[in-house]
Amino acid sequence: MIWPVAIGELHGVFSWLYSLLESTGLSQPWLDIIRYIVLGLVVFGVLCLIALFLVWWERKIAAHIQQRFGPMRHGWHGWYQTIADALKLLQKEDILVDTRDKVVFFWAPVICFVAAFLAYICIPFGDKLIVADLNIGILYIIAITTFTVISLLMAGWGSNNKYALLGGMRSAAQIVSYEVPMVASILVVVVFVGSLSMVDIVEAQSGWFTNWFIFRVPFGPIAFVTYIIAATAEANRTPFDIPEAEQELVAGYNIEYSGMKFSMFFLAEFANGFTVSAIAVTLFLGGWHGPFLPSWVWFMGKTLAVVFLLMLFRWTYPRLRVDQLMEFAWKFLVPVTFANLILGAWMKYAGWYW
Amino acid sequence: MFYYLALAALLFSIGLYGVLTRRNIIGILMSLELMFNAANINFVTFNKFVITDGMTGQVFALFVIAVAAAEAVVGLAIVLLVYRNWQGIKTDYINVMKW
Amino acid sequence: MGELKTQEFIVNVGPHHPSTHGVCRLMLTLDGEKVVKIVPFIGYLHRAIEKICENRTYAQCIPLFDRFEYVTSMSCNYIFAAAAEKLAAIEVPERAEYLRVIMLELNRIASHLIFYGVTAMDIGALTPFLYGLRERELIIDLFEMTCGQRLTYNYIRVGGVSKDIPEQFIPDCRKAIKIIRRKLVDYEGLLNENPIWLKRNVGVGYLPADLAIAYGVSGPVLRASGVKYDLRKDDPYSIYDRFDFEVACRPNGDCYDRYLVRLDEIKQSLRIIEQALDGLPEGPIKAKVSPNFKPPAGEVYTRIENSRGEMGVYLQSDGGKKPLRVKARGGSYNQLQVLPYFGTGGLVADLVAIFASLDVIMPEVDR
Amino acid sequence: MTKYSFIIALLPLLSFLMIVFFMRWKEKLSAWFSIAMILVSWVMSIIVLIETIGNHGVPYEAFYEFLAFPQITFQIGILIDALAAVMLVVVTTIGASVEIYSVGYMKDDPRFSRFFAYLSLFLFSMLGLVLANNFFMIFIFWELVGLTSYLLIGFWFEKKSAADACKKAFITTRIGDLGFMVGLFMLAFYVGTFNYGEVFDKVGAGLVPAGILTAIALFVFCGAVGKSAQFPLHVWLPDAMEGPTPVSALIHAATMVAAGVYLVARSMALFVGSAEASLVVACIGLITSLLAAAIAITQNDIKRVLAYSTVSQLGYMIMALGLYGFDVANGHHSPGFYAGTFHLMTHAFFKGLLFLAAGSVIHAVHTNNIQEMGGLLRKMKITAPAFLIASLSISGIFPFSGFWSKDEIIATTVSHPVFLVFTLLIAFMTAFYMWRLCFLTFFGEPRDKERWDHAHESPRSMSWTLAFLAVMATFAGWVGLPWLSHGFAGFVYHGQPYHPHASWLMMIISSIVAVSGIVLAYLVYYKRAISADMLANKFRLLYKLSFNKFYFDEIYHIILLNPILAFCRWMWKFDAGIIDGLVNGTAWLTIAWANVKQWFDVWIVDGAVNGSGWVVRQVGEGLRYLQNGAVQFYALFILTMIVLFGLWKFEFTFISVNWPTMTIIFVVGVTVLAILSRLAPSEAEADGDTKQEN
Amino acid sequence: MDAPVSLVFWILSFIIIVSAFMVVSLKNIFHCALFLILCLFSVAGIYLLLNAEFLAAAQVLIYVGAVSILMIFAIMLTSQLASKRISQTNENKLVAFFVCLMFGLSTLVLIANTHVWRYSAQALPEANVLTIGKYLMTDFMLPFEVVSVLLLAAMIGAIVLARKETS
Repeated sequence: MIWPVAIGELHGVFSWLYSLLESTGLSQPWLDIIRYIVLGLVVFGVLCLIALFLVWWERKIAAHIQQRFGPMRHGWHGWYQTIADALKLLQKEDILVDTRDKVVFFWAPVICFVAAFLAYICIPFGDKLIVADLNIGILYIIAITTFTVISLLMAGWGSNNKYALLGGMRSAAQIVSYEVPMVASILVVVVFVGSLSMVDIVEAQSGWFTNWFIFRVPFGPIAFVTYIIAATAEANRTPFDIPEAEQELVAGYNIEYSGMKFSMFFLAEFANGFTVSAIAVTLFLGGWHGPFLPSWVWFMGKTLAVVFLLMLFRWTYPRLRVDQLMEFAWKFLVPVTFANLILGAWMKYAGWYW
Repeated sequence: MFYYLALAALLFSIGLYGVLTRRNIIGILMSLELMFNAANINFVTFNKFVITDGMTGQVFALFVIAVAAAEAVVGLAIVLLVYRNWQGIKTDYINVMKW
Repeated sequence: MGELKTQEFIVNVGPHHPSTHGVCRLMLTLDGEKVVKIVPFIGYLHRAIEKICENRTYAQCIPLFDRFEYVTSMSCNYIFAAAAEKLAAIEVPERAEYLRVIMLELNRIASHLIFYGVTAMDIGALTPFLYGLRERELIIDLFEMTCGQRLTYNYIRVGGVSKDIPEQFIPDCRKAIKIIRRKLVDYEGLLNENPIWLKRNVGVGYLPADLAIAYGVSGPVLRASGVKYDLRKDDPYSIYDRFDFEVACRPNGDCYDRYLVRLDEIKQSLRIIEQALDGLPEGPIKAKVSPNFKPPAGEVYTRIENSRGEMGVYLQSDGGKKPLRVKARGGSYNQLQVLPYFGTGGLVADLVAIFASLDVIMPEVDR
Repeated sequence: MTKYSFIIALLPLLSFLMIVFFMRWKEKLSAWFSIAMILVSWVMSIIVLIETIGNHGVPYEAFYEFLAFPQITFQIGILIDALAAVMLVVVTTIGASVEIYSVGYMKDDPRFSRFFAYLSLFLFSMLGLVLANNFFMIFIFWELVGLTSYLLIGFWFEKKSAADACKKAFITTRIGDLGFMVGLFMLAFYVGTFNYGEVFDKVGAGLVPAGILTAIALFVFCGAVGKSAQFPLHVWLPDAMEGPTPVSALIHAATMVAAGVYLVARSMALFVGSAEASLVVACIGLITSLLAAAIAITQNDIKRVLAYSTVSQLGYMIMALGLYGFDVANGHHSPGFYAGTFHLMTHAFFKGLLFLAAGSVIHAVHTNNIQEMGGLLRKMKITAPAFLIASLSISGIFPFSGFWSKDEIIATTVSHPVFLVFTLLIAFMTAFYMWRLCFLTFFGEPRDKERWDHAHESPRSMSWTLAFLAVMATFAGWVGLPWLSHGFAGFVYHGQPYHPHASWLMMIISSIVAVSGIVLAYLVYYKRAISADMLANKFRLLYKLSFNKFYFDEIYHIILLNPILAFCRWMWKFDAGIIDGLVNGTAWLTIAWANVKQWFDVWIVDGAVNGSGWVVRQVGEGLRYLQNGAVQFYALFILTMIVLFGLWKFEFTFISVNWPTMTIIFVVGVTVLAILSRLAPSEAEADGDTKQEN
Repeated sequence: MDAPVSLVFWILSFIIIVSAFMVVSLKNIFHCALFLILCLFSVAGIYLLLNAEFLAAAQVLIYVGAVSILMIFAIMLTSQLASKRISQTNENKLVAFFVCLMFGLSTLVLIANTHVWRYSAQALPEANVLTIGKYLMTDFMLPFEVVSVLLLAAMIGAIVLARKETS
């Protein structure tokens, strides 16, 4: 059964805008350039909005888990508290350490933010609501998010601070390690779909919700769980937030950053959290598919649900130790994901799935 | 096609220069990566322009990437070992081959 | 491969590091992430309380002792008052003793609740901190109701206590006990069997009993190493010998046991408070003591079981109205001293967990 | 299911790998995991057997060529025919029983998981051996079986006897394997393939010269002699009893020693082609059987008795197979093939049961010596009946399974009177020594009161296994009832199916023989009507021969070891006396001559050497800068030469500068720059960096 | 090459050459590593121009995501050597530069003078990734396995080499 396509799809707006643009009679290269600039700006706006919203949301969730209210004064339940914070961060003094590595120190937050931003290009926010449906989509996202590591290493090095250096190295070790199980979890789905394109992956899950990969027992749920664990580590969130571990490394790699540079790291972190959740939704939870409501609403709803899961982790679990973290990745997660991958591939090969 | 090959040749030469002159083993390894990449550019170029059907060039480039990764891993492990033993990773010090 | 040399790496943790609970500075020598050597530096919070006391009358010393260890300032009040009473041979009324026990135990619970939150926070779980403080709030409210203060109480005076408790105190206190009992189940459910919590704590920071005794470590840290030593039982002061309670003791001497011992102690303290509330007699709350009383010349040492171990005061009097010499002892000092000897060998993260489990509070170290 | 029968062999391998890599510290888990795996294999092999019966034993073959040379192709494949299907069931049944049994038997052993890992590996190799479709593969698994049996026999390697026994077993079987290998080489050379079907086709078509065929058959038989402990290589099997008892049951009853018989049965086509080889096989079988039975009569170690009994029974089977080959080669038809394989199957069950029950007894009384036992029937309510059932079966008492298979073997020998006499004699001896064992162990008064008091029934995992196997030992033979038209004989056959016909005469004779053996044992060891010592005194020579196992170990010692040792000693003497003398004499002479030379050397040669050395040194001083030990410098040198070569070879021009000019510019440039950079102050020495330390 | 592609190519080549030169000449080895990343990233762009999307992604993933991070790691672990005071090149500098220049020039001339490979661009198979996968699993099975073994060996070797002797 195909779910009824609801009205209110956003892609109509974009195609209408594009037809408007076409009617101006510009030549094709110019059209492309304008289109990409506009789309880039839109994605940028979406990213900022999402990050701002997530910051507020996380505050509220944390507060409610801890039996407090969180921001309440600014607007309804403090909804513009984050905006005020962002404005405050924007006008704060940019404190620069004298012994910093100037160029590296400057570029680290930029690269971090740009990497987070570039990943959004390939996320299908809804039916036909994707900036570029690359044929290597998921691989592209994985590849581009590795730049985050580099930015963290640059931040660690550029700050010329031992805590920052330790934080950067920890994060690099962690992300490189957890990338292996993450990719292996993703590959299960890729093997089944037979395509790396995000749109293809979502299309393969159309129909009744049992078509979602999370419901393809036994490998689907396993892959989902391992993916969520690895993704939590990738996004540097508790219980895997040892790179920032304020009780050990004070704030890890961003210890020397302040003002706008810090807020760029901050935004990128939340953007990354959203990215990994969006990937989880795309790969395992049927992407934008869902009845009655417009596709983008479904997508955002599911993604926020996954983000909510990550936040629950963050506010309930203690933090692991470095060696335990590595042990967990290599001794447990990697064998499990690979066994799962082999299982999935075998089932695909033998045709034992529905 | 000439441009691609020329680019690869220049990249290769620069990498070669690095390998020959760097004092730091890590620097040598980085220069080696440049040379690998030059080779890869050639592979992909030939794949695009010469081979009539198929992806042999790209497949080989993939192999080269894998080999380069292995090389980097082992190389860096050796670097760490040397560093621990000699408290330095300059090539000047590692002249055991003299004897 | 033969001998491999590794580059060691020195990091200063503190004095403004989030996990040093105040202003302590640890100079760590790291091998990678492994702690090779710990050198604690103290004195950032030195206020010369002992010296100032020499220029105050006995009654004036008590507010100073409030600041001696501000997390359990009731105990600090009590210890000085008890020493002075012993020196001047002052009889304390029955009701005052009961009130003192109630306050001491409430304050012990408050201290352990802070420990619970702070330890969890040091290990990365932020939520328990707020839980701990939420229940501590109940106790602080009780104190506020009694003496008008929320941190430095100045409640226990030489010869008794400053004020009688208000009417609302006893029902509120019983309610608080009930709530804390119920919430303790929550606490244990949140952390006790959490696998990450176990991984971070079990077997970490093993403090053998002989080392602990050799360094004079006392209190929950000592009891977690399997030494069943509690001054309330072994050298009863005040009226502790009238109450029925157990001494919490665990055998393993790791961070996890230190954490469990404190949770157990909260339960025992609740029992003591209940018994004290039941047996609270009517009567005066303060013996008649002159504000400028002059104890006879002599010296005295009193000690009590504080939430951080043995707390003691040594008083020397020359017969004047001011003490000749005051010397205070706090449990934190010894616990910090022993840290370099059993805290090495782990990772930085372990060190944070160990430091948190010792529950060191810096003003007690520096005085 | 037949299609997937390779999984049967792979499951134990999986269990081995899982235990080794993941479950080493989880003892219970590893045991139950391997048991689960072998049980799955068991069920699968039963299904395979049923399917094979369903399609009337038509072989199923599948293979994958993994190495193909023009001359010969190496395959990995499976061949499921009636024989293999039956063997699969037998091996997995015994394997599963032994594994379950071992849970109880090996409890508290420090290397518990390792034991199960070894068992699994052994089962994998044994099943692989059964499933193999070519000689190459069977050889690989053959060796694997040898390796794992080495590991298992020496499982308690702290015991010196066990360590020695495993080495002995390994080396002795290796002698046989050498022959097997030579056979394989000859096969590859003359036949050009290893695949069973192709080999047998070619042999059947007479493409192999008769003499060569005999040689091949005998060499292949060598392997069987080693593995199946046939004369003269039988000496390892009794010693191998040092291993844990489940291992004895698994290796020495059901599987590994049966591998030799299986090999002979499998390559029956080779023997059918050569009457001489077959006759040798039959004789070896008979001699082995007779010798072993004679030895078994006087042994006191319960497991050794069983071991010799095994050797004896294996000799029986080999003899039957050999006679079949002989008969068919001479144009007659014979039940030998069917009798041998049938006995292989029934023997596996009752001998496995015997070993396991013996293990249970040993477990109970903590001794192997039957003279210290007795009266155990009252103590062990499951073990003892099981043991007695198995004894009845091996003695050939109606209607236990041994009766049917033994009957067929006797029927095989009917046309060969000499064999018939000895066969009956062996049957008599078998009944006698088995019942001697039974009476000494289970009946009469306990001879060691203390041990008897401590004896107890074994845990459930052991006793239930025994009960299951007792059922099998009783009824397994019924598949070969002579009255069945589609019984075992119509299923497992070589060439043409043999249709057995019930011969009442033979049945009665064999029954009489068996019963008389039992009666004699009863009289001697239960009633004490005939004194055992008196018998021993009367047949003193025979008794001593038998008791000392016909001095085989000693004979080997004398005829093999002593000469080698003597040779070694002689070599040492030669070395010490003559060579050393020569050397010392030479040294003396050398010293004398050296003194003469010294003068010459110091004054004349040194002068020349120092002179030339001085010259060389001056040259080296100049050249040493080239040999500075830095790889980069060498690489640069190489690159320079490459460019030079390129300039010369390709003859291209730079913007109208021709190549000789170019070359000269290049060389001059390099030289000048090199000198320049050497002259410039080195930056490396300017900084205060850490110095090299070694 | 059509105009936009050509423009992109020139930009990318410029970045590659400049950053490669930085890699071999800068004194701060950490900066070198960063330029190496830039260079490799641009090479991925070149792959994109040559219709090798999968390879580009693999390049970014492996080189940028793994190899360079390892490099930076090693640099950080051996950090004291990265100081600017120490000369990062050895005394072969001048000769090596000259020889490499000659080598590059001669290669360029060689390429320019070779007329054998004047082909035009080919249309590549549409399903890029699928084709590569198929090739890996059929024609290049053996090299693929060999590379797998090589990677495994490298991994084990690295572990063995870098492991600290604990005794």
